[in-house]
Amino acid sequence: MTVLFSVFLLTLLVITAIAAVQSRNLFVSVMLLGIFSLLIAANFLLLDAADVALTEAAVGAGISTVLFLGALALTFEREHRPTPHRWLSLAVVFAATLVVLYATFDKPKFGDPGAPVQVHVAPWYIEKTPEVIDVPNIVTAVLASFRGYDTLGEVFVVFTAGIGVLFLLSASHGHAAQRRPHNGDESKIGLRNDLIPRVVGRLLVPFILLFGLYVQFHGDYGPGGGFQAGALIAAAVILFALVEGEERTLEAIPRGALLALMVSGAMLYGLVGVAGIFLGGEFLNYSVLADDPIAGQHLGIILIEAGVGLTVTGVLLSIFHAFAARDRF
Amino acid sequence: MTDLSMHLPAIQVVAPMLLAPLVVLLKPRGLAWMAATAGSIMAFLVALNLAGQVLAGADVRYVMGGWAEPYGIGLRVDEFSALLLLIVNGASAAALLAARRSIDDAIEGDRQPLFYSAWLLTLAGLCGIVVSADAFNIFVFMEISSLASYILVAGSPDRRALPAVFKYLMMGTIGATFYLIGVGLVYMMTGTLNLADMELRIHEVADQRPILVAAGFITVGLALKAAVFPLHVWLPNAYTYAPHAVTVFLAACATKVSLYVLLRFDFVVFQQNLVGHELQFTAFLMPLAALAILVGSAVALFENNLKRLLAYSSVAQIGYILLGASMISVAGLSAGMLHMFNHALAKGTLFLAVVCLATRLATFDLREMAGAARAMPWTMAAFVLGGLSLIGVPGTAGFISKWYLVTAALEQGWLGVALIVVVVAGSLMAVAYIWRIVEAVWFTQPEGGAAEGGTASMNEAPLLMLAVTWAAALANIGFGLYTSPQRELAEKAAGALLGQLP
Amino acid sequence: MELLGIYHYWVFAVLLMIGFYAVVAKVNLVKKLIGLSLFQSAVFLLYITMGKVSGGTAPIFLKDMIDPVFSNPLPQVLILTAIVVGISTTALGLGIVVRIKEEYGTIEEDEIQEIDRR
Amino acid sequence: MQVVLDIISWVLLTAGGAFVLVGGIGALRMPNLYTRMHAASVTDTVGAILVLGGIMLQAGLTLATIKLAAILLFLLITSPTASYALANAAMIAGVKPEAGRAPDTEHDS
Amino acid sequence: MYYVVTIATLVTMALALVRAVLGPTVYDRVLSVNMFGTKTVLLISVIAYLAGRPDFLDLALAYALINFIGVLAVLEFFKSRTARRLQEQSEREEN
Repeated sequence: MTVLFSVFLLTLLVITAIAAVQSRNLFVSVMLLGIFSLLIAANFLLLDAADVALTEAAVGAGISTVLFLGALALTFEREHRPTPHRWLSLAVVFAATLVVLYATFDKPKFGDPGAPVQVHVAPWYIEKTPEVIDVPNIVTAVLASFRGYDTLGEVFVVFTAGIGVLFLLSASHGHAAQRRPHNGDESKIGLRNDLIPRVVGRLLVPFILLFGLYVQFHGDYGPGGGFQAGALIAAAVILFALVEGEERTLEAIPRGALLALMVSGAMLYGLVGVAGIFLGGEFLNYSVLADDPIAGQHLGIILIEAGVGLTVTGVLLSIFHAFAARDRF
Repeated sequence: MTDLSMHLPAIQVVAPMLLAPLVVLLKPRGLAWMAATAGSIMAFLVALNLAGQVLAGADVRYVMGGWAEPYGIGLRVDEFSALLLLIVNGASAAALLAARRSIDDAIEGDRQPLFYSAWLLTLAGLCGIVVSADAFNIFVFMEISSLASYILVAGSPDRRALPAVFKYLMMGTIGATFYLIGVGLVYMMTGTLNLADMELRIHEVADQRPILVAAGFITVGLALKAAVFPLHVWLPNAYTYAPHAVTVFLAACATKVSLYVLLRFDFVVFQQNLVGHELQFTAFLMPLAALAILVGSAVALFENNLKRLLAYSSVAQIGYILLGASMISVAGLSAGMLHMFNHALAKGTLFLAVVCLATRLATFDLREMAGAARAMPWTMAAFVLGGLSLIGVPGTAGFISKWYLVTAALEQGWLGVALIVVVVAGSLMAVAYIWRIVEAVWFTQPEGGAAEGGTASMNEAPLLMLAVTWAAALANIGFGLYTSPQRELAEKAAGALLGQLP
Repeated sequence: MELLGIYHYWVFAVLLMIGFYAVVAKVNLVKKLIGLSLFQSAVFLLYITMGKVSGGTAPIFLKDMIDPVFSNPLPQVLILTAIVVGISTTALGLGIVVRIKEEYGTIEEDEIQEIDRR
Repeated sequence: MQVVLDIISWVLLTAGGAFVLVGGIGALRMPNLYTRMHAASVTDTVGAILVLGGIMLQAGLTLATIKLAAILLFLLITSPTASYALANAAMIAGVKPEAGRAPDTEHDS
Repeated sequence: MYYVVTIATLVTMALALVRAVLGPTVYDRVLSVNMFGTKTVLLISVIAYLAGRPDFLDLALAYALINFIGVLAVLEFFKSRTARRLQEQSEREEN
């Protein structure tokens, strides 16, 4: 039965994708992209990928939508003209699809426990995790320890995007930029002048923050971890910004603090790695962090997850503010 | 004190990477540059040390987090990666040393820490790709280096850099995603991400369609990132409009690292296991390489913008490297690898000279550069040396690799003769386009009359910049006369990659 | 069951095509980025699909589990990283688009080329 | 006792499913924005109460029930708020309740 | 019984999707996105229970929350757009 649910969701997925590409209103495309994210996340859940589902929902439906909206607010909402027919590109796309379809036929069967991916490497993780790391969530164990170096790279990708957007949007305004009437917080229209969303929003923000912390520190036991928590906390602050206004949010958490979050998170992760070297192990070897290797692993995982969370929160909020501030200059 | 020497492969990547967040905080003027330069020079010393170890016969390996491969992520430095590490770190250090004035002109002081941070991240990403022994880890570091290099290119005050960098981003992401698809398919069939482990396990499934498709996706994706003709469309604009110092760095090493991954993946994982793959590889890449040489050089012949001319010349030079590799022989492959090194030297010198020129010139249009050499004779002299090396005049580094390329081509019989014709034609065109520049800057009278050109006093670039440029120029001569270290690295690397081939 | 497996991969292929089409054929830069997101999502689907074991469950130990069958955690880890990479690329791309709009007053590729040619 | 609980929860689940479906049909078939909003938001809340309530009965007194209650509470707070904000935004933008269509500026697809 | 609910939810998601594609106003689309989000929350709750994994309920909570914030962000975007339009209108009238 779940199989049929999957098929149904996948079909909806394709329809959503087509609609998102077809629509000439970019805003509609962005909203459909949000739906697309929810759908693909539900699919991930059906395919047993709970952590991925959580991340995809938080990132795709939440953060990505907000970022796209921020960019649309600064640019245009509509495509100017219909897509020209570029036959060459269509041919390339078509060829690529045929190639991919060609590959489907020799693939191992769906869900086959004897497939190469299930018999090599992966069983080792499942078998060894309780023994050498002892956290219930194997995904967290692999992410933070066995392949911790990848995750370090991931944190620095996020960090790079953060400084990239800050760098780009700190440039002086170009000649085609037009000054918009400053209507930000004085206008009578906007959520911050709406009683109900404002009250509800303010009520919810602390709970969302709490939930974010739960996801952060519960990541060893269930779906969650630093990245998801960072996205959720950032979402909570964005909600605060929506109902209370940019200025109040920046008063609460100034840009400098966000930059400090970014830097300190990345450095925390790096320093945990370096500590491994100085305590006699390899880079990112957490076992040497404490007398007992397993306690060391636990400590290391908690620290690096905290680093991930800090960086992600800092970067996402910095990017959000960078877009929002560009609107009113 | 812990003995750090065994951790060098990790330090090579991690040191610049961890320096990057700190650099962001260095607001006072010039401090960010100093920190970045110091970090980059240190990374270069690490690379030298690693290369020394490799030349001495050591097999440098490192396991991250203490988890054995293939469960954890391993790092490995062999001859090929040592060569690339030298190129990447050398280019970064030289470019940064020369960059200060040039970057001061291009970017406001308060944005500079972000810029230098991105620079270090690019460096760390490129090093990370080179030392990694894990297919997915390569993807992650590829993305770090790509994202950071987009930032670098977008630092240019020229607004045309923005569409260029957008195109670069699109193409780069498509390339990386193709690579990811390919890795996914290989993983699906073998169950492992470790390159060495893949090599062992791919035997059993080598004849199945997903592997074939994976080989295609990985090759195309990386060719896109390496700007192999005809997938080079992002390169000319990105190089032309990037800040000058960034062009030095990226032109010398960014595409070569993608090429490195392409060759490594192909030779280690696919070549010896897939039936008929050699033939496909040659049939696919050799014509493209030849076309790249011919078309790239031909376009450069008619280009009027100095930087763009050099960018198209880069497209042609990538062709030479690929041509060597596509012969699938030790001689050809080592010629290609050698050319990576020598081209980085030559193109680095040329673009360094461009950085110097940029301090005094407002335009790079050849028609308006008349007499520039009178004002900046030292700069232009270095430029000419770099140009000679690019052409492949005996006595310069460029000659060595072309000589090897021709020798390798001779082994190929009649096909080789055709290849030699291509190489010679490319070199002749190089002579022509370098001559166009030389003619414009040395021999043409500036139109504004004698007031500007004739009596213009020497107006050279800042000393440090000039010194770096000349050091690079002299290195072209030096490595042309004394070739052993890099040749030994290239030959051993080629032998190692082809070692198991029948 | 077999058909379903193929269906997953076909959806992957179709999504890949849709995203790729948007990237290469659309002239609006934001639309290109939307296409890029779809394109990357398709790859996520490929990875997660191959990690599924029939009758398996998410690779998280619960207290009262007896001899559980887990789906493969490794592709999930890889895709977590890939999702983060994807959003980073999108954010940076949007930043560039905003700058392009400020400098050129348009975000249509052909119009930008037109302006540059002048 | 268990049987009674089962029956109640089945009834709740079935009713919940029906409400959800009715809401969906309503959102599709109603003539204009505000009527659609009615269909969607009423069943959003009732449907959620019934479905989550049904599962809660099945789960018994466990951590799962507490989590479900939290989700339900959250939905009950946010759903009407979102509806209100939506109606408010639409009204300010000039979407008229009586007209089937919005003004031309908003009309797009 | 769970299947009944699941199927009903799935069908409703499809209907909401149709509404999102059809429009006609952007507010209709926001409405259907919101509906889609809450239905996903229900779907995940049911799946979590079906799969015997109560820890998935965290996901449902996260979805509900993200969905709410997403919808508010979209509405804020539209309100500021409306505000800008009204302001321009009033300026035009003054002139």
